[in-house]
Amino acid sequence: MGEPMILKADLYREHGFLKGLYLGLKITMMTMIRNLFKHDRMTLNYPEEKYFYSDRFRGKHVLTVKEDGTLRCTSCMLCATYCPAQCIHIVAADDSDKSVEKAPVSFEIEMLRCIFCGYCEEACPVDAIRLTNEYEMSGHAEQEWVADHYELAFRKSLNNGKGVVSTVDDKDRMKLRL
Amino acid sequence: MTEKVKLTWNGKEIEAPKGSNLLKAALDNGIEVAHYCYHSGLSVAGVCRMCMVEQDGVPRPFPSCNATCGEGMVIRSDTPKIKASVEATLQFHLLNHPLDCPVCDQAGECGLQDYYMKHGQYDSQMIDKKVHKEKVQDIGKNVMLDAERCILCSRCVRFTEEITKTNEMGILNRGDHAEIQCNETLKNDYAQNLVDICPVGALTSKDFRFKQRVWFLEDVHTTCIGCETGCSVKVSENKNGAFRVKPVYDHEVNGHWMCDDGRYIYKHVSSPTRLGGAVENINGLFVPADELNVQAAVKGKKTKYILSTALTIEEYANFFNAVKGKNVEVALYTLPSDGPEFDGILRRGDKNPNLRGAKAAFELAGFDHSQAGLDNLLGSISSSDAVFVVVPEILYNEDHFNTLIKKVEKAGVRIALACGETLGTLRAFNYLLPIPAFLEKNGEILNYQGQARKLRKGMTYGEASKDVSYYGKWVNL
Amino acid sequence: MDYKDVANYKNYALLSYHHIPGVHNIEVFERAGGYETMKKCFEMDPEAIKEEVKQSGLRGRGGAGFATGVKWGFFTKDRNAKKYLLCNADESEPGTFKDRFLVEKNPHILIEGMIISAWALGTQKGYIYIRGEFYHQAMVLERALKEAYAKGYLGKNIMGKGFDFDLYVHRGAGAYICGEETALISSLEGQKGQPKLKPPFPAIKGYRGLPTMVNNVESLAAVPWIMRHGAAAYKQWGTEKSPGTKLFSISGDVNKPGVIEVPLSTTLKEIIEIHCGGMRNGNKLKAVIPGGSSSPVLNADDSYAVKMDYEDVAAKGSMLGSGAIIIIDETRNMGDILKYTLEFYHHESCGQCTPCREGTGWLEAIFKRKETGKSSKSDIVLLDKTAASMRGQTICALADAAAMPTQGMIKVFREELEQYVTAAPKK
Amino acid sequence: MSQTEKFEFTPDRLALYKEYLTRYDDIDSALLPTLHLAQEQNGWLSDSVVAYISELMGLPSIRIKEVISFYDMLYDQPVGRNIVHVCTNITCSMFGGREIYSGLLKHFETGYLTPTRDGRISIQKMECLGACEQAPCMRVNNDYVGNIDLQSAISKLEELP
Repeated sequence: MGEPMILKADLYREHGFLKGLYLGLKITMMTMIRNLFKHDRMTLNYPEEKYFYSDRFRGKHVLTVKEDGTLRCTSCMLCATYCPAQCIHIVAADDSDKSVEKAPVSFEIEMLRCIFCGYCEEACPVDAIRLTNEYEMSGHAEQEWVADHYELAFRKSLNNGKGVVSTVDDKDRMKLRL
Repeated sequence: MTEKVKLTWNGKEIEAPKGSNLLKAALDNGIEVAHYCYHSGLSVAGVCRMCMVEQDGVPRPFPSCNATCGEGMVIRSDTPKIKASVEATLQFHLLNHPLDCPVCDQAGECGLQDYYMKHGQYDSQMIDKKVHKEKVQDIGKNVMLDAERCILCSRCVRFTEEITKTNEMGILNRGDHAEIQCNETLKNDYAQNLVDICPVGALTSKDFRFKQRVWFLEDVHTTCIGCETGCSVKVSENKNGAFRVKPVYDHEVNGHWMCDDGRYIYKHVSSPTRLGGAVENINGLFVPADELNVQAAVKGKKTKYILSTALTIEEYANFFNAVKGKNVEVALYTLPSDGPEFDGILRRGDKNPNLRGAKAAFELAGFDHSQAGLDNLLGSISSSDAVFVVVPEILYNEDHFNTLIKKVEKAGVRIALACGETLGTLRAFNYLLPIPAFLEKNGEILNYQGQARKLRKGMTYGEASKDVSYYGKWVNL
Repeated sequence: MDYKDVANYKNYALLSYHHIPGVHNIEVFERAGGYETMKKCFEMDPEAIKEEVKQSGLRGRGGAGFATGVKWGFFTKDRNAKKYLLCNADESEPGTFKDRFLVEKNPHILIEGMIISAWALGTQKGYIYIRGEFYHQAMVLERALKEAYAKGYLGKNIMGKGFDFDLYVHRGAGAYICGEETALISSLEGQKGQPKLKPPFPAIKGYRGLPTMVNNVESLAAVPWIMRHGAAAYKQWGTEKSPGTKLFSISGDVNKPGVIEVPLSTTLKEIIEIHCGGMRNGNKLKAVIPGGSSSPVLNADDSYAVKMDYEDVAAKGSMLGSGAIIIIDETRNMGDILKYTLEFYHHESCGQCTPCREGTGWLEAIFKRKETGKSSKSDIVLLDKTAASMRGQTICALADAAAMPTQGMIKVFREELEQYVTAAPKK
Repeated sequence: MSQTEKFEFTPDRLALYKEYLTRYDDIDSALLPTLHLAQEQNGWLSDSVVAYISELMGLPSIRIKEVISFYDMLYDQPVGRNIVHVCTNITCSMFGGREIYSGLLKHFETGYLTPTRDGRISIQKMECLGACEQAPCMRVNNDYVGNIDLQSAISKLEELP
C-alpha cells in the first residue's frame, strides 16, 4: 500500500502537479480517442453475455479429483485451520484404500461466510482445493449456500460433472518412490 | 532426601539429586533438550542420539540420557558442534519418514515436526527411494501401527517389556529395514499408553483416529473417575465435544500412565444422545417435560435419595446442606468391584471414584452409607414414595444396577438423575433429570489413598447448573 | 590353501606351532611344548601374570588397539566374584581371516591363552564367541576343549589350585556387529546383537550384568608366548608403542594372499613384495586398505612408505585395525570398492542408533544415485558431509567404521569417485 | 514344513538342548544354540518352532522373532535343503563374487534365499565370509569353497543332493 504513495509523492516533489496532470489526462484522452473510433462497449449484456475472468480470479471453489475420480482431498484440515472465515467443515474417516488412508466423508463450505481470500488453496498440501473463475453463485435459500463435496467437485460446470483432475501430487510421490 | 548437586547447563545453574539422570535434571529445570527415546518412566535406550551434550573436560560429546549428575559439571547443549549434530541427527530421523503429516493424527504434537521447526529447517537433500514398510496395521486394543512413520525409539518395546511385562512389541530385522512389530495383537490393559509415548505418529489411537486435528482441541486437566485410583488426566475437547483422555504425570498417584478403561470415560459427556433436560417417560418413550411437572409429581410424596459414588465432595456437602433437618432418607449405591482388587500397575477393581468422600459426607450428615442402609431404604419403599436415584456416571455393571432398579419399582414416582446417555435401563423411571458430568464441574474427590483429586470444569455440553443439591431442595414439597 | 613357507612361522610367537603337522591334537601340541607355560603360570601369582602382560605392551588385536594389560587392570580384583572371560572370535571385518587361520590349525594355543588369562583374572567361566559361518572351526575348538577337559586343564580344580574354569564355544549366527564387545555380550545373552550403552563398561557390568573381560583371539593367543619368554622378549619386535608381532590377513591383488605373522612396524612394501610374492600379474599398486574395510584407504605412495604399526598407520591417516590388508591394483575402480564397502555397512548396521541406521543406507543411496539417473558431482560433497555427521554420534563404532572409509576414499580418490558417480549406469 | 506344522525336538536334540542349558548361567543365553539346533532339525524357523521354543525356554515369542530376524543365518522363511552363501564383500567382489552370485541366481532361476523349484538349494548373498585369501569364495552348507568361478560354482552346486 505504501509504495505507490511514495512514488506519487516523489513525482509531485520533482515535477510539480503539472506532470501528473499531464500523465493522467494523456491516458484519458487516449482512451477517449480510441473509443471514438473503435466501437467496443465497456458494458456487457449480462446474463446473455458473460465476462470471462482470468484463471487467477478467486471465485467458487472446486475440489479436484484423482485420475480414478475420487476426491484428492486427504482431509488434513489445513484449509479449515487456515480459513479466516472458518467456513470450511470437514468430517474425515478411514479410507478403504490403505494407500490413501484418510479421506473426507463430508466437505462443506459455507459460501455466505467465505470471503474468497484463497488461503485454503494456499494451505492445501495436495492441490485438492482451488478457486475457479466461476462467479455466479446466487441462491434462494440458506440451504443452497452450503456447498457440499458433490457440489464442490462434481457440479455440472466442471467437465460436465466429471470434476477437475489434478495429478500434481501423484507425480511428486512417484518421484519419491521411483 | 538424597544429596543435591549443583551443575551448570548452558550457563544456567541447576540443582539435581546426585547420581540422577542428567537429561531428566535438565528437563525438570525447564531446559529444553531434544530427545525421542528417553522417557523418564522407562529405562534408558540411548538410541535416538538427539540429546547429545558437551561437558568441559570431556573430549567427545555424549548423550545426556546416559549420564548422571555430578557436582560442578559444566554441560553445554548450545555449542555449534552440538547444534550441528542435532540437526544432522534430525535429518537422519526424517530420511525415511514418509511425511504423511496431512493424514497423520500426530501432526501438531509430533516430535519430528516440533524439532524440525526448532533445530532443523534445513533443505532436504533426500531425493532417493525411501524404505517402505507396512502402514495401517490394527494391532488391537484400539491401537493403530504405521511402521513407516516409526523412528525406532523403542519406547513402546520398553513399555511392554518393563511396565506391562507382556512383551507384545518388538523390533524385527536390522539396519534401516528394522521395524516395529506386534506379536499377534496387544493384550495388555495399558495399550493406549503406547500411543502417548510414541513421539511420532507410528502408534495412533483408533478411537481418536481422524476425529479431530489436535490443534483444534483444548486440554482440561482433571481426574479420571473410572475407578478409585483417581489418575491425573487431561481431556481434550472443543465445542464439538470431548475427544480423548490422556494421562498427566503425577508421581503420587499414576506416574506417567493410565489404563485403557479410563480412556473412554469422556464418551458420555458430549454424546449426542445425552440427556439435555428433564424428560418424562410416557409408555417407554422419553418425551421432554417441564421441570414443574416433575415437581408436581413429587409433591406430597415422601422423598428418598439414592446417591452414587461419582459425585464430588462439594456436591455431597451441598446436597446434605439442602436436605438438612428434613424428613428424608438417603442411601449410597456403590458399584460392585470389577476384576481383581489391584492389577499391580494402576487399575483397581473398586469402580467407585469418590467412595471415601461419599462415606465421609454421609457420616458427617448422620446418614448410613452402608449396604444395610441401602437395603433398609429399598425395603421401605412404598407407592407413596418419590425415589431419586443418581445414576452412576460410568456404569460398569448395568446388570447390578438393574437389580437396584427392580427394587425401586414399587415407588410411586421414580426419578433418575443422569448425566449420560438415556440408556434402555432407565425405562423403569418416570422422569429423568439432568445433572452435570465430571467434565462440567469443579470439585474434589478422594481416591483410594484418601488424597483429594481435583475435577476441573471444561466446556459444557449438557445441563450443568443443576446438580444433586438442586434436586435436594425438592424434599417434601 | 596350502601354506608353503610355514617354516617362517616358527620364528615368531603366534604361529610358532603352525608348521607342526597335527598340532590341533593335544598330544602333538603338548609334545611341542604346549600347555607348559600354563602349568608354569599356575605357580605364579595372578597379579604377576597381569603385570607381565602389561609390561609386554600387548595391544588388543581386535581393531581398537587398546592395551590388553591396561584393560585387565580395570577388571575387578575380587577373585570370588562371579565374572566372565569372553574370547571374541567373531571376526567379520571384511578382509580379516587371521583368527580363522589361527584357530583351525592350532586351537590349543587359544585355549592355553584363555586358561592363563582366566587364572590371572580369576574368571570362573569363559566363552569363545565364534562367528556362525566358522562351523568347522567351532567344531575344531569343541574337540580341542574336550581334549583339554580330559587332561584336566579345564573344569574343576585345575592343576590342584582349587581354581575352576569352564570354557565353552558359542556360535554366532551371522552378524558383523557381534564383533563389537557389547554387541557380542548382547548376542551371548540371547538378545539381538545390539551394542549396549557405555558406560557401564563390560569390565564393570557386562555379560548378565557381571564383570566381563572380552579379548580378541589373537590377543589371548599371544599370552602364552609372552608368559613363556617374558615381556622383554616380546618387546624385541615392533616399536615402543606397538611391540610384538601381529597376524596380517592379506587379500586382494597379490600373488600369495594369506595370513602372515610379522613383527609390527614391518613395512607394507616388505609385506607385499616378500611375504606376498609381489603384485598379481605385475600390475602397479593403486591403493591399500590397511586395516579392514573400516580403515581409510592409503594411496600407492603412502602404502609403500607406511610401516605397519599402530602409530605409523595412524600418522598416514588410516588405522591398523584388525590387520586386514586389502591390496588394490591399478585395474580396479575405487568407486566399486567404495560401493562394496557402503553396501556392507548398510547391510550390517544393527538399526539401533538413528545416525547409523539411516546414515549407512543413505550413504549407499547417494553413492548409487547414478542408477536412477539423478547423480551429480555434488553428490560427493553430500556424501562427505553425511559421513562426517555420522561420526562420533552412535553407541558403537559402526557408524564411524562406515564414515571413515568413505571420507578417506573421498580424500584420496575424489576425482575418480566424481567420475564414477556421474558415469552412465552399466547396462 | 509349513508355518503351522507342529514342531518338537527329537529326543536326542532335546538332550543336547538340556546339555546347552548346563553351559550357561541363565536360560536366555542358550537361545542362540537352541535356535541353531531347531534350524538343523526343521530347516527353518517357522512360527510353530518359535512357539515351541518360546514355551520350552519360557521366553516371549517376540524376543525370539527379534533374534531370528536379526541374524543372517537364522531363517524365518522356508529355505532349500542346501544353503549356499556367496560372499559379495570387497575382496570377493573384486574377483567377481557378485557376478557369480547373480549368475547362480540366473542359472537356478531363483532369488535371494528363495529355494529352487526342487527345494534343493537356497542361495544367499553374504557379507564377508572371512576367507578373503580364497576370493571369490562361497560356503556350501558348512564347507568353504574357495577360488571359484561361475562354472565351477554351478558344477559344485549341481552335485548337491
